Amino acid sequence: MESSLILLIIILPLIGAFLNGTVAATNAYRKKEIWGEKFAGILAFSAVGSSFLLSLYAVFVKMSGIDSLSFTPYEWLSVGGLQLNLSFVIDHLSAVMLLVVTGVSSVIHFYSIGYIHGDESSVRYFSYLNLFVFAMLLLILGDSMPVMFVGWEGVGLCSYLLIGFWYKEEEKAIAGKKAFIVNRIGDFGFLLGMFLIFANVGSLTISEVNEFFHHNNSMTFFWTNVAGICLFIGATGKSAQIPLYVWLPDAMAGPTPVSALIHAATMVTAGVYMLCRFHGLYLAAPVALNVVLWIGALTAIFSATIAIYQNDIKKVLAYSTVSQLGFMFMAAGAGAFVIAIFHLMTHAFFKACLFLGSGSVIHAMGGEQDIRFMGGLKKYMPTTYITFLLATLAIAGIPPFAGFFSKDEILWNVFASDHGSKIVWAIGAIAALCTAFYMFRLVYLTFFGKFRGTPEQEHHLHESPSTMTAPLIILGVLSLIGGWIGIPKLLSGGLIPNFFHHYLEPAVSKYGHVELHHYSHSVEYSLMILSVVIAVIGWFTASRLFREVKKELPDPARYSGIPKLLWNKYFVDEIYDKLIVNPIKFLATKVFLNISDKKLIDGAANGSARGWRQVSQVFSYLQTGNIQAYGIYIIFGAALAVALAFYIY
Amino acid sequence: MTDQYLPVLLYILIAAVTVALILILNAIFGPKAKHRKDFPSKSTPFECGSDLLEENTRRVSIRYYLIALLFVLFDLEGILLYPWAVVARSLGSIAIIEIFIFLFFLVVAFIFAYKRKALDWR
Amino acid sequence: MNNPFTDFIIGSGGIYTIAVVLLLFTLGGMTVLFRRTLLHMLMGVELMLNAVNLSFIYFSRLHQNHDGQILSLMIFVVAACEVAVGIAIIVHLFKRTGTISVETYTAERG
Amino acid sequence: MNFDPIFLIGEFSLVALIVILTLVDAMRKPVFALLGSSAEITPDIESRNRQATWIAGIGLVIVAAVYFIFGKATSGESVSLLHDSLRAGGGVYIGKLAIIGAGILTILLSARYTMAQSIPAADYYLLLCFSLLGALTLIAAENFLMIFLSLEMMSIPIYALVGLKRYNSRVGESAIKYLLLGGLSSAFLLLGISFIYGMTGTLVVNDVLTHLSQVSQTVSSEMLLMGLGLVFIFVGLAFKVSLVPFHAWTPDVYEGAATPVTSFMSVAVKLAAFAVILKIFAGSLLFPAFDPLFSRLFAFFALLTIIYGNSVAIVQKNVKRMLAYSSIAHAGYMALALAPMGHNIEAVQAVLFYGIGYIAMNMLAFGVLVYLTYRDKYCETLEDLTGIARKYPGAAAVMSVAMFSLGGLPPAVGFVGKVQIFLQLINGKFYATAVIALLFSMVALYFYINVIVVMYMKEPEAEVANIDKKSMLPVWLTLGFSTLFILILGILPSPLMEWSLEWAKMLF
Repeated sequence: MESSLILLIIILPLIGAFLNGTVAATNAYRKKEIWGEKFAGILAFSAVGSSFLLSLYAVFVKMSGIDSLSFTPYEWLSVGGLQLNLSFVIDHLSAVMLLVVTGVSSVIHFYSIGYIHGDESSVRYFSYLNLFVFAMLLLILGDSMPVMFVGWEGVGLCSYLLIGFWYKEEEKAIAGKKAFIVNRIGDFGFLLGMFLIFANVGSLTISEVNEFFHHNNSMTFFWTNVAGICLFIGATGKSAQIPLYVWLPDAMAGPTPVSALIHAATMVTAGVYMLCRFHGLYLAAPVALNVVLWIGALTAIFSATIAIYQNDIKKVLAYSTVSQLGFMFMAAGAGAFVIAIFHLMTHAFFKACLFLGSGSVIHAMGGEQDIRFMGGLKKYMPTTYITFLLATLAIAGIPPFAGFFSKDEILWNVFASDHGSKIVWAIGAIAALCTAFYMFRLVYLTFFGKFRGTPEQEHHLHESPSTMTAPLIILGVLSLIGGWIGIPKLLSGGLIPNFFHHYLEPAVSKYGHVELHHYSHSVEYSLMILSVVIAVIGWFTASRLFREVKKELPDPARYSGIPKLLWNKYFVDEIYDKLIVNPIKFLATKVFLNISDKKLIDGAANGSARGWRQVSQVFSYLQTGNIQAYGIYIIFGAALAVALAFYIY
Repeated sequence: MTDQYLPVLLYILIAAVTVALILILNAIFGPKAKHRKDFPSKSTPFECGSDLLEENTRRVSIRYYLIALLFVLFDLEGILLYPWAVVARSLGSIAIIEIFIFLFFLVVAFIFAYKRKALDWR
Repeated sequence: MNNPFTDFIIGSGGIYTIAVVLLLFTLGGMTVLFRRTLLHMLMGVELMLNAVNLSFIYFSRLHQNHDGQILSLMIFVVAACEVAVGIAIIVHLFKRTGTISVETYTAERG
Repeated sequence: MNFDPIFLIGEFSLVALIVILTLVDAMRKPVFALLGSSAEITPDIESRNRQATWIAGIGLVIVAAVYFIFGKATSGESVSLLHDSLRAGGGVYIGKLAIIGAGILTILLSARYTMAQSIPAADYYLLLCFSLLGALTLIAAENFLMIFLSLEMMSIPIYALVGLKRYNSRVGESAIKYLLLGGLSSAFLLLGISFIYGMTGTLVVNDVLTHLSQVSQTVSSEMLLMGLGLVFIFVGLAFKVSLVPFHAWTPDVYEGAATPVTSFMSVAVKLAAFAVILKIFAGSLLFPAFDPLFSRLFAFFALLTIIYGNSVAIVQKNVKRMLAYSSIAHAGYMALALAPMGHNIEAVQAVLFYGIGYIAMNMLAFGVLVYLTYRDKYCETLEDLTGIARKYPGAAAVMSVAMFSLGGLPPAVGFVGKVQIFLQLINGKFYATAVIALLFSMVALYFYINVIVVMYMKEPEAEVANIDKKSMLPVWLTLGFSTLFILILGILPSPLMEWSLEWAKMLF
């Protein structure tokens, strides 16, 4: 019963993907439709939706009072010491993730029905989307690293397919390739970590790995940290952290619901989730944890500053995502895994809402994404405006919206934890300030003031259909109330228990947890008030600067000084191009191709191939076609065998 | 030791001497010829003058091989009856059943060969 | 040399039988390897099988059980089948090319 | 004599099929025996062929079904039948099903082939069934008498089958090669058996085992004769599975035979012969004194086989010959698993796993060649395959699957098989051997991938020939089944591992 439940949750999206995929293939091949986008959308939505309902049932009914449900449908390979099982587990950690993923996915599938309407390959789109959910579920529920890795690669593949969904436009296809290649670099780190762990632990089951590091860590301190850092490299690839974050802004080339689902709510958080799954390992690797903390903080401030000067509505959101992911890693680095997951969840709500809202705006603007040419949309699309505002308040950290609770707790933990640091706290606070500023800048530029686009566009402005606004409302409400399940004890005076903490505690504190320094309540209160003040400052500044934009916004090309630096994203892409891509290209084309490849390697490879072909040719001359020659070979072989026998005795 | 083998040695000697003697006498008294073709009868198989009845490398009909092969096969099945015959009495009725099953397969094979006209001698 | 079987083989002239068997086997093998016509080669194979037959019959007598004899009968039958198929193929080849010399049939090689 | 016919239900139903096929064909209008002499196809012959095809195909499916259903009851405990000559029941169930399955796939491939090539179908299927019967009894045999008889019963029909090809100027050459060399190797096998029999006085494999465990190592002459006997048996069986240097017949015969026959030879015959090798060398004869000898023997000949097979395959222009060399190399891999001898059930399991997986791979590769063959238009060379992907995307796709699997790339079943074999080597500390074998499986990738490259990336020089797509369903059944088998068991290999483990237990 339980087992078939888990299996159903996982397999339903796969079935949806398969059906839609086959139909898409036949549609393209036969040039006629078996079923159109409407049916495909409903099929995909119902697959994911029923998966969500089943997850609800599994988590709230089946798992009440139980720590975990596990299920091993299949013994994959069992050779020698290596035992690989296709096993799944729902513990409290994966339960949260499961609900977030299937829930947000259902909402976004529903939104997509309206969004993708009219596209010629919408069936293919739904097939990819379902396949993504399947891979994501594998990643979440897999209890062994290979299963997780299959999911890990699977979501990478789907992300690639969906970024390049409109592959006929070269720029989008290139963005897909960039995402895939950068991810592959990270995956290499993940694989390396996996091998290191297998070599030392002898098992790839996640719970056993954690158990190993918690109890009898026989791995040296050095190698434990190396393994942790290797896995984290994988996470930086998937979750877009320094130095591998460069793909995510470009990934906005994909359809907007995809950006919402994959590049904001679910896939990019996989790295955080993975870190939390391996908290037993990370708690034994303080150096690795410190690396996580610092990289998270740097990413947070770095991308938050970039976002201030971006003019593309989706780019702003993309850098904001990178920055928020940095916050999550900060939390994980401080050892506060619960908080990381908490922020992951609230972020999934408000960032999905923001992306879907931006999708709605772009839809209304007829594809225009530059906020310099928007403005005053408030009166044209009220639902979108209100939900967007809710989500913005949440991300800026204004109480009582969801983001406040999670972000505040992150900062508090970084401040107070053994693994945290005051400097990182300061960085985080500045990043939070930037966040509030650029988000309200976005809101004011988009929804307030006069419309700055062409009259034609203005004529065309309209509220999106209800299939698109309904998800917005759901997510908007969630960004308001989503944080209330994790209200800190302090704030409610201990009256309301911190439900979220309580729920996750058994899953992520099983292998030890990090103690906080003791500070008086007043310190905690003042920090909390400080973070609210920070957010309000950001809001206020943005409001002063952008509420009523009178003059034309400056052309980015004429920026100079710091704005120029930020507009050009610290020239990171250019630096990468100069420092890594170009040298590699140079090496590849000029040095390797011309000199070593053509002369040396080709020479050597061809030479050895040719040489071996000669040997093969000689071998094949033995095959004379004459029966008696063959008979002699047999006799010769027999003599050889007999001689061997005599030689050995 | 050696005297045991003396008669054998003697026998070999006598044989060799006899052969040598005949060949020498033949060379001295026999008719002399420069070429074999002067005496065609010397080239015939038996060197006795009488003609061969037919060519010894005569081609036989392909049917002959077919019949001969079938004969060999069915004939050899016969030898499998011998071990059966040895133990048939002691095995009792089951032996009869078994041998009839065996013969049944032979008959099936025979029918096949017959219907394929493998036994036609034309 | 205190094993009863080895003693028996060597003591009662068994070694000669084995020698004859190996001699016949080798002769058969030589025939297969060095005669130039397919038919002779087939005969060589049969000679090898018959050498083995002899050995089975001898060992059967040695051990006083009938397994070896039964096996030698089976070898007869199998050899006959092999000959039947072999001759059919050889006749076919002769019909087509007019020769059964082994050098003719080296088209498939390399 | 308690003899329960249920244990031999598969063999019995196959014999019944043979009798029915014989009699039904005999009941038709008499024909002149030497069918080969008349080349034209009359309507009568064609209907006859169609009838035989249907009977053989449906009959074999029924045999498989009967064995699958009734034989299941026997899959628990195994028993010895007919005075220790056959061991039925138990894990042999799996092996027999695999062999019958290979037979069905072969008949599916042959259905159209025999029609198009106007091969006398009744004779063809009769011979195929006889060979199948031999293979079935061979994997169950546990008596040298039975082993020899089944081996010949399996091989002799194939000598004839190889010669049953019509539109080939060289017909018969490969048949006589196979027959004469097969006879030579049988003689070696028999000589070995006679030595063993002479030393032990029994033909039952298990009794020989008991005797061997009592042999004292000091009696050198006994050791000598026993060792010689085992070496000769090895030679005889190595011929059947084509280890180098007993392999020389393989490419010539594979090239000359009708493609479905080639596929049957390369899978069923090879698997059955390997089962016997396992039975004699890995399973039963656990004679520690001989362990180093046979360990080195297998390692040496297997390495030789891998090196030779993979190297010569590179220079082949003919795909069938290429696949023949590849099948030689694969025999090498299977034999390599036996190099770490000793009482090692995992090695036996690895070989059987590989053998069963190999059925699907080779059936697929040869099946594509059958698919692309029509009448005197053979698809055999690389030129014939050039650029077919555009015209026959399905065939090219499944051919790629076959090549991936043969090359040992994931996610095909060939990958899992190779992994298991290399794990055996590493467990047995045969590091150098493993490295060399791995190196040459890299070499092998060259010619497997080359086929894919040729199919997809080269432009055909002449126009790709049209094939008659009539009655293509049976071929597609084979291709589809094999593809699914390769991919599903490549991703989820554990059922096949369990099956092969069960079979492996029987060989001990």
